[in-house]
Amino acid sequence: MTGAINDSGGTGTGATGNGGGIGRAAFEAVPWAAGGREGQPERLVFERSSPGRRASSFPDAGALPPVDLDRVLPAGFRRTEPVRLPEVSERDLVRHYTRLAHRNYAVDLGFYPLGSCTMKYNPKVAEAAAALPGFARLHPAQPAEQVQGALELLARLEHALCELTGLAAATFQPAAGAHGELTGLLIIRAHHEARNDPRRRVVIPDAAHGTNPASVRLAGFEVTTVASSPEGLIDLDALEQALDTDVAAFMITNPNTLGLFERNIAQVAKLVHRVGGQLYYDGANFNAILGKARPGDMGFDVVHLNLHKTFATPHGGGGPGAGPLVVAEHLVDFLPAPVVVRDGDGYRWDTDRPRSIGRVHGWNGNFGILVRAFAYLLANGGDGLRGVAERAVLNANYLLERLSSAYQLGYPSRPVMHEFVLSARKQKGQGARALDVAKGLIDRGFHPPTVYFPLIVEEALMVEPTETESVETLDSFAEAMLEIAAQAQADAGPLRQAPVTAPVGRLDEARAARTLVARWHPPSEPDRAGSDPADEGPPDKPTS
Amino acid sequence: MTGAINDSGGTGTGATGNGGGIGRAAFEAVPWAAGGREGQPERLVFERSSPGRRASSFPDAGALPPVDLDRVLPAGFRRTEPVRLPEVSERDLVRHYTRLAHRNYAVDLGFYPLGSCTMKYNPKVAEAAAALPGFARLHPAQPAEQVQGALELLARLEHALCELTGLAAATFQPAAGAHGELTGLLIIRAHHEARNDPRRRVVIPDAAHGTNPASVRLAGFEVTTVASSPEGLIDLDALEQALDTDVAAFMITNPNTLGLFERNIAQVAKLVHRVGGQLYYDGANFNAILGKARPGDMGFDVVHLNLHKTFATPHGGGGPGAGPLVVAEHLVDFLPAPVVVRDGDGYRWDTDRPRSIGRVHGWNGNFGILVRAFAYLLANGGDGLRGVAERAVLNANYLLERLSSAYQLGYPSRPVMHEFVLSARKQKGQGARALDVAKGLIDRGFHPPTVYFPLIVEEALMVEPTETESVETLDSFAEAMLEIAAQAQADAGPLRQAPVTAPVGRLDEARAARTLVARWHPPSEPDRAGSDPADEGPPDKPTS
Amino acid sequence: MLATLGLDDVDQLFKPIPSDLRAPADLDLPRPHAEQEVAAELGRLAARNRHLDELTCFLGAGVYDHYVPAAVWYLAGRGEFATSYTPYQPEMSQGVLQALFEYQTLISELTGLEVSNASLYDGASAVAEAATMAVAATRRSELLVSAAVAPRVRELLETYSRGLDIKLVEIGALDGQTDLEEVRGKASDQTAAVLLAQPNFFGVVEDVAAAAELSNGVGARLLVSFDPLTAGVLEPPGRLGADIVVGEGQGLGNHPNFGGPAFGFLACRPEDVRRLPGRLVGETLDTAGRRAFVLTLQAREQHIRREKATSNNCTNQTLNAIAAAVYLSWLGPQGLEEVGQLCLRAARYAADRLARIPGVRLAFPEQPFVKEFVVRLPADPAEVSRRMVDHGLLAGLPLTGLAPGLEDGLLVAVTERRTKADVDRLADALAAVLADLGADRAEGAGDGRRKGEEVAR
Amino acid sequence: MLATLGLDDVDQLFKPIPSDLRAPADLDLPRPHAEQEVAAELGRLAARNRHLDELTCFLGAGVYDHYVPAAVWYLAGRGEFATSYTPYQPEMSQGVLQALFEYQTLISELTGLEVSNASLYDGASAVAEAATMAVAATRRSELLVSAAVAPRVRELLETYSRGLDIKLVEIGALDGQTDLEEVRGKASDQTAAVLLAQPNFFGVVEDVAAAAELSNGVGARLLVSFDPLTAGVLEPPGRLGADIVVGEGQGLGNHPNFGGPAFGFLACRPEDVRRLPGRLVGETLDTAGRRAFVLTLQAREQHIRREKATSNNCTNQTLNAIAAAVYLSWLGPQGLEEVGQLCLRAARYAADRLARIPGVRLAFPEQPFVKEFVVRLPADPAEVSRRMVDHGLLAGLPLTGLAPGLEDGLLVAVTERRTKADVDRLADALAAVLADLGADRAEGAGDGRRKGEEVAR
Ligand SMILES: Cc1ncc(COP(=O)(O)O)c(C=O)c1O
Ligand SMILES: Cc1ncc(COP(=O)(O)O)c(C=O)c1O
Repeated sequence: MTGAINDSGGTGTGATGNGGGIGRAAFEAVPWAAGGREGQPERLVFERSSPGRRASSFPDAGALPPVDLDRVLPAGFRRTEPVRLPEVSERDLVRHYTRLAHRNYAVDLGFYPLGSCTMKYNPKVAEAAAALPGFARLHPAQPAEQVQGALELLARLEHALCELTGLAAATFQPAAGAHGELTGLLIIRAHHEARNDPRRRVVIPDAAHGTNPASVRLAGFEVTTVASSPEGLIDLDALEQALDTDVAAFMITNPNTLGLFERNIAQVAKLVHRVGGQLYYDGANFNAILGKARPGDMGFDVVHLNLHKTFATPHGGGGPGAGPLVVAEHLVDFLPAPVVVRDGDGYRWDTDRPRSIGRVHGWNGNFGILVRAFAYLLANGGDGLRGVAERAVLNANYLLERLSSAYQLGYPSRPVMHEFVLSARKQKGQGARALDVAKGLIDRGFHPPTVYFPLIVEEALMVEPTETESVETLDSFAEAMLEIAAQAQADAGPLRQAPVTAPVGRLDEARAARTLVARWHPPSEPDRAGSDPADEGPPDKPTS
Repeated sequence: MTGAINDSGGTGTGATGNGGGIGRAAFEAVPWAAGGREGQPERLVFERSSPGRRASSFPDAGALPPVDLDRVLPAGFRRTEPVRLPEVSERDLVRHYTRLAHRNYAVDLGFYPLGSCTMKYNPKVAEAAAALPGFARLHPAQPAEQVQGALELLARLEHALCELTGLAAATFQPAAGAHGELTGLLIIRAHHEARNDPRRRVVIPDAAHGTNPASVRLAGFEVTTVASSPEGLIDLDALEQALDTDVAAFMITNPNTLGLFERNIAQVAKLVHRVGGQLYYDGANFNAILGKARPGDMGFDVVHLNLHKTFATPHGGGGPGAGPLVVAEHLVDFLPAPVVVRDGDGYRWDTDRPRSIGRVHGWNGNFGILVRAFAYLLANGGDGLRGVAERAVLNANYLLERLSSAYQLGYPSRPVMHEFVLSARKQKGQGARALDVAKGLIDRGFHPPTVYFPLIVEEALMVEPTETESVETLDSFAEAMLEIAAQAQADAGPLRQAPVTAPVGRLDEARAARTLVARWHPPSEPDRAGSDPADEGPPDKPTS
Repeated sequence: MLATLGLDDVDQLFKPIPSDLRAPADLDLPRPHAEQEVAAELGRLAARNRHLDELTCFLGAGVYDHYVPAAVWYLAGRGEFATSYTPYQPEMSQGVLQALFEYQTLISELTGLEVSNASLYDGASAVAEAATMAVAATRRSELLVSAAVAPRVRELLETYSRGLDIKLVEIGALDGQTDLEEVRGKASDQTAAVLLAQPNFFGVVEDVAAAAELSNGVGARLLVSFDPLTAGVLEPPGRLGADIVVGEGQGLGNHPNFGGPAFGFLACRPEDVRRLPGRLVGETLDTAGRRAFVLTLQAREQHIRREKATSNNCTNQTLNAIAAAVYLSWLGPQGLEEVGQLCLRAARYAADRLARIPGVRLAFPEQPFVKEFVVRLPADPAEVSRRMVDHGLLAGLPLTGLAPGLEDGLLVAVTERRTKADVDRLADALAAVLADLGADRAEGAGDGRRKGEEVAR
Repeated sequence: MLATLGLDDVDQLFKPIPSDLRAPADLDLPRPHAEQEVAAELGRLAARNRHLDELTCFLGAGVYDHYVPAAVWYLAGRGEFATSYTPYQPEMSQGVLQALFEYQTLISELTGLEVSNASLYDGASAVAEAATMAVAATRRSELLVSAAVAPRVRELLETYSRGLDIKLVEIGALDGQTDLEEVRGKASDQTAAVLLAQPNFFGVVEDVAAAAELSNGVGARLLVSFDPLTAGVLEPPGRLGADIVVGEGQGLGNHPNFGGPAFGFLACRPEDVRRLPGRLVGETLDTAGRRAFVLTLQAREQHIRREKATSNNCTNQTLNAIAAAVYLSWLGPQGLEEVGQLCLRAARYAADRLARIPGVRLAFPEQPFVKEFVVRLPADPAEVSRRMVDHGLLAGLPLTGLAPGLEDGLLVAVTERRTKADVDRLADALAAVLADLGADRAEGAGDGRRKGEEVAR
């Protein structure tokens, strides 16, 4: 059916006027009170469904010769019942998602100091660039001669990442940081195997992000964890103990997840390389040293970068990101194929990479994110990027200074780099856990820091302000945090009830896991998933 | 200065931590409670300003030869002090306007039954089309051979409007309905003058929209008002009395502003034409008869259409719109020049129009709105447009039926067409005026109808649901209206306090007029406008 | 729904329309198109236009290729702004109202006058509205209009003046600048206002202060149509004595859009606020004492005052005005200055380069200009422009037929988007085109500095 | 700020970095660019690509030119969605959470399986995640992989299998369809899973039900990589016995984006939910008893279970999944069916037209297909495709080097965007190109119906 944009369907159904109460009206009405105890939820799109209504329109199939389905498609292959997609108009859709958007916090609305996630402001020129048909409407299988602009962009971005990391070559296939980790570890595996020196273990610090050990396992290695020093740094003795010739790699971030720069990094590299191990740099914290110091110069062999963090591409409610992997000269041959190479005046895909570990993505990675990152690179330039690191570190230290009277620092070392980890130990004693502090911040209009990560800090509050926030914002946030600390001291009760102004109150997370409902069912059907109470996870789940 | 996207400026200013109260934090925080008594306003962009901060960046002027200002621009011509634009980052801007957006109701959020304004849903494919560089990035002075696609669009849209109105040719220069009115009246003036029969008066009904008499005056005519019949239609006797050979035109909408079709329209046309007058059709209500009846067939000589109403282009918080004017054969020569004409296989601008009244717009009117209207035309097609009228009229009559138990109809005639006018006469007796009913609707999440228009209905509530609303929405709205009627009956007090859930409570409109503050001033400067209490306007101002 | 109404066919609701007035069934209208067909057809039409991302633009004449930052329509295009209407219900329209209040403040700053309305249709109709204001304020009917005001604007004034009781008197331009001696001669106690453009149609900067003195001398208003993007280098007319400042707002964050939508602005002194056309937003308080914004002084407007209203405006260009507010806040004071400086430098460089081409000369070499200027060509400007398109360039506006005495003129605009390389390309292409036309050997070649004669009388 | 910290130079904060590890000052990085320069440079690069608004696309192979409705990115692109992150704080993230809950429901409907996660990187990595699940669930390590699964996907599986304890065993394709007899022969109590694509790489519809019977017979899981846009005509694999259904979500409202971002989906039976990789949103209640949504069963995930997690996924492709949810709600059940029917009709018409060209024949004329198919050409497919670009056409994917025995193959995809006129243009251009190449007189010409031989062993 084609055409009419007005509301289709529903014309014939007589309204019975079922119940004149506020309930129904409230559903159709706009929830001004998106916040607060009176806030009304937005129905599911399925609950807006009305038979025969639709937003889509398609050309009349009649222009094409008819097809006898029985002849061309065996009955057993054919759909038997209609898929139960919602039946809504475009108007319904737009209102539904606009209202859902009003129930969601974001960087475009305010401060989002989620530690380790680098929630910086996302410049809009990058969005506009990525939406150009010359990028968004490229098919990944178009031959190189049709996509020279895209290949040039990749080559120039690769060059910049190599400059910034001090390494030799990159792959853009990894779609996120964790994807980069797996890719890097597979390369390390291939490196050792190529030398007939297969190894089984990868060492990580106890402060590592969860993706690190998970990637180690996916790459077929075993995890060896080393404890941090009392200063919150790598314990060189412990590391030396953990290292032997079965160690494929040591995998860390620098600055580490406490926001501290590993000043013994040169020593660390020497130790790791002495046993033939490779040094892996988790680039989640690269923002702190952008243009100021280079992993390659520190002795790292493999680096993944989270462009969605350091290069300011929006996080999309959880993704997409991009996790390109940059490696030292001796690992270049192992990069996933194909890679972009110069070819006379232009560029081409090099597929002839016999030592490559092979693909880790169906195509070329999250190209659209790379376009945004390239726009960010151009906008800042080398000088701007250095300024990014400086301002990020300044903001973190300033905010820490403003908070340190009321909250303890997880590990006492200072200055910190781009982020810092507080402990709500004291507040816990007063009856308000880190989670309660977080929920109190929601009521005060801020996104909370990461909580309960890294695991080595009790009641952790991991704060990363980023360079894109102003001193006014940092001050406002500090005041909210101090107010919460004062509240905890006076009476922690209200914090345990928080939030009360958000679109919903505190959620029963245990219930969600216990009676898993992972999809909507029509009222006539029972939920079918079911679950296992063991799966619910600890109440102090890390959030990063 | 170029480049860095991070927060510039402000780095050096030490934060003094002035006052740890909630006030400051609340400013930076996101107002979840956009609604309700605790809602915090969003600061003005000027109040976010911080010296040295900026969002813009420009290439280094150093690439161009320097200019000695003293040589090229006399000192007296040159700016002496910097313009006090706000100094904010792009982050500030984005947060500011995103938060302002959250404080604004819109069709994308819900039902907007503002009578006479035809607030239908705006299909998004039209927005995408208008944003194409091939339309948005055309310079209006490009010669015709470079803009054949644009001219083809105009020619085809003109043809469709002629078909729909039953008239001969159109101009797209008028930027809105009222602009079309002025254009049409100037054409009528030119027509009479060309016949050496200059005339002084234009007759309008007492139910006419305010733009009608205002346009009449701007076109140099005097206004003669005729009262409506008790049925709410044109009083033929009164009309006949008002008509003589000094009457240039009779200007009406059909259906009229009560939502009633003037069934004696053929008779009316005969009377007007008998004295040599022209019949003007104000197209604000064209949605009711789209494809069902044509002004030209009824005897109208001049028609303006409000494409932003009937052709679903968004109203933009007050504009832009488009008010093309369509005229009968005998008036074609008077259309503003230039007009698009065929030229072999293509199109060109015809500027050789000696009888033209001349330009009414600097260029080609609101072309971007015409692109949207053309997209809407294609999407619906002839059949779809007829369906639009049918569903608009059905929705209005259905909603009227649901409301008629609680509210009186301004004039008792039924069926109505696309809209209807209720009177809150009964509620006024109970202590709730039309305005209070309107504010009560805000608390229930709906945009109110137009109030206090047309002037001939006491306590008017003018409801235009449009065809794009579903029966569920109409039912919800009806329930809210009935609830308000019940509330008025029980105790009108709360309605007089409404709204209490909106971003702000009821405003002191008299104060705004009495002590006019029409711009922000820095705290150090007094407001300079001043005003006159006489200017404040009546409390029962029409809203359409 | 039909059942609720006791009907079985929706057509029954149309019975008030006499059957002989029903539309024929066979109207020649398009068939309904699926969304992908709409997109394809509009895409096809758009592709048949040569736009400013393809052609390097030196065409101006009132609509300019200034840069539109990505944030502007990202924000102004949000559904909450775009799909709302005039904020008649202020409690649920604070977003639009506050944005307009900020807009008014920004326009006030740019123009140097206290009160700005909330937008008008375009720069040309804004001039007519200003004229109406001046006539009402002075109760006089003569308008002295500089011949250096854009022809399109003067045409529109002519049209509007048919209905209004306004007599237009043209003031000539001497060497591209309004002849103030002629103003002095013609100004009288009949004069309601004097109208200038700043910079004027030829790009020349006018002496607003001197014009203000002359107007004030006879009790007339000075109306100035001002290019707001020059406010970074030029003193705002309001500070130089102009009484009403209007202008085209397109350059402030709006795409050229083939001429619209953009918006017109209008600012005046507090004394004239009761004669202000269009919407006006004012500050007030809500019941809880919170600052809030509302449409105010509505008694000027058509929906209340009807035939006595200050204008007939209802729907205006709010969304474009909001875009301008976003743009100006993006720009900031330094940005405004930089735009002005970039235009000035690039325009002067372009004038220099072009004037060195054999046969090409500046029309008004002695006059100050800041972003646009006229060159005289040794060949038909329209033909030259046509050929320049083959070099990917929109060279400017041929003045043939637009300005007496400048039949050989080309009006060239240079915005901050034009790089030195763009200007070099323009000059090289022009030289090549003229050589092709054999015009480089024409009379006057090389004499790029000859004094322009009086034009546009 | 520095003063608060008692510093006078921000560089003092970098003192923990040993000075010999400071980056050199002369890194070869771009200079800072003004926004208009960024836009210009990106515009220049974009203009150096030939995109699908310029070329009519019959290229598919996993990424398709399906229509993306205007509403999809108008909504998904809103800042509240785009600039938020993983909804760790559910009380302020209900927008993303509810959108994902709806997404999960929609994927469940399309696949015919109860539980969907909240997205994975892409369709290829989703296959690897499914394999990992199957291995964990069965505690077996052999994966029977059809040769009719896309080569890129098989390459990725190969890469991932280096780290996982998975043995890949290839199953051949007979006449373009997975050889189920070979599955029967190779399936054993070592078999963790059987992997098919539906439709497969050659566009051929597989017999999922039969494959499910064979897999179940040996206690193995059946994994199917499914094209969700065919769900309007094909029975969802979950209903035919597949245990885990994955796929590439690009066609669901996402632009091709040169291969990404789009997203992978994964759905499974409730029994396998504890082994599900990635985020999962569940329903719950808030303190006031209101329905709300929250990330759940997080004990599967890396941030809690660390090396024992079901996968290492953290950042995923949420925004693309939200776009898919908007798209599917836009589509509705009728729309899904219509897309399927349009693709089917247009593809069959295209196959018919192409097979009539002398020298061209269908590779698998007896096999069912619904939107993509292989033709054999009498000339080098890559050379032919190159020449087709001059006709404004992307003719398809040359199979040379991708599928043994199909060196002369061209994989042609026909979506609902392709009109009859487009197909006619394709056929006419192909005939012309082949004539140019002198290939229309080659052996086999006119025999468009010859039975395809066994391929892709
Ligand atoms: C320290 C650290 N490592 C790795 C990751 C994983 O990166 P991604 O989410 O891009 O997969 C994160 C992200 O949250 C992180 O903070
Ligand atoms: C009946 C009527 N006439 C004329 C107008 C004026 O149209 P516009 O606002 O487009 O100038 C309106 C608009 O509100 C109207 O309702």
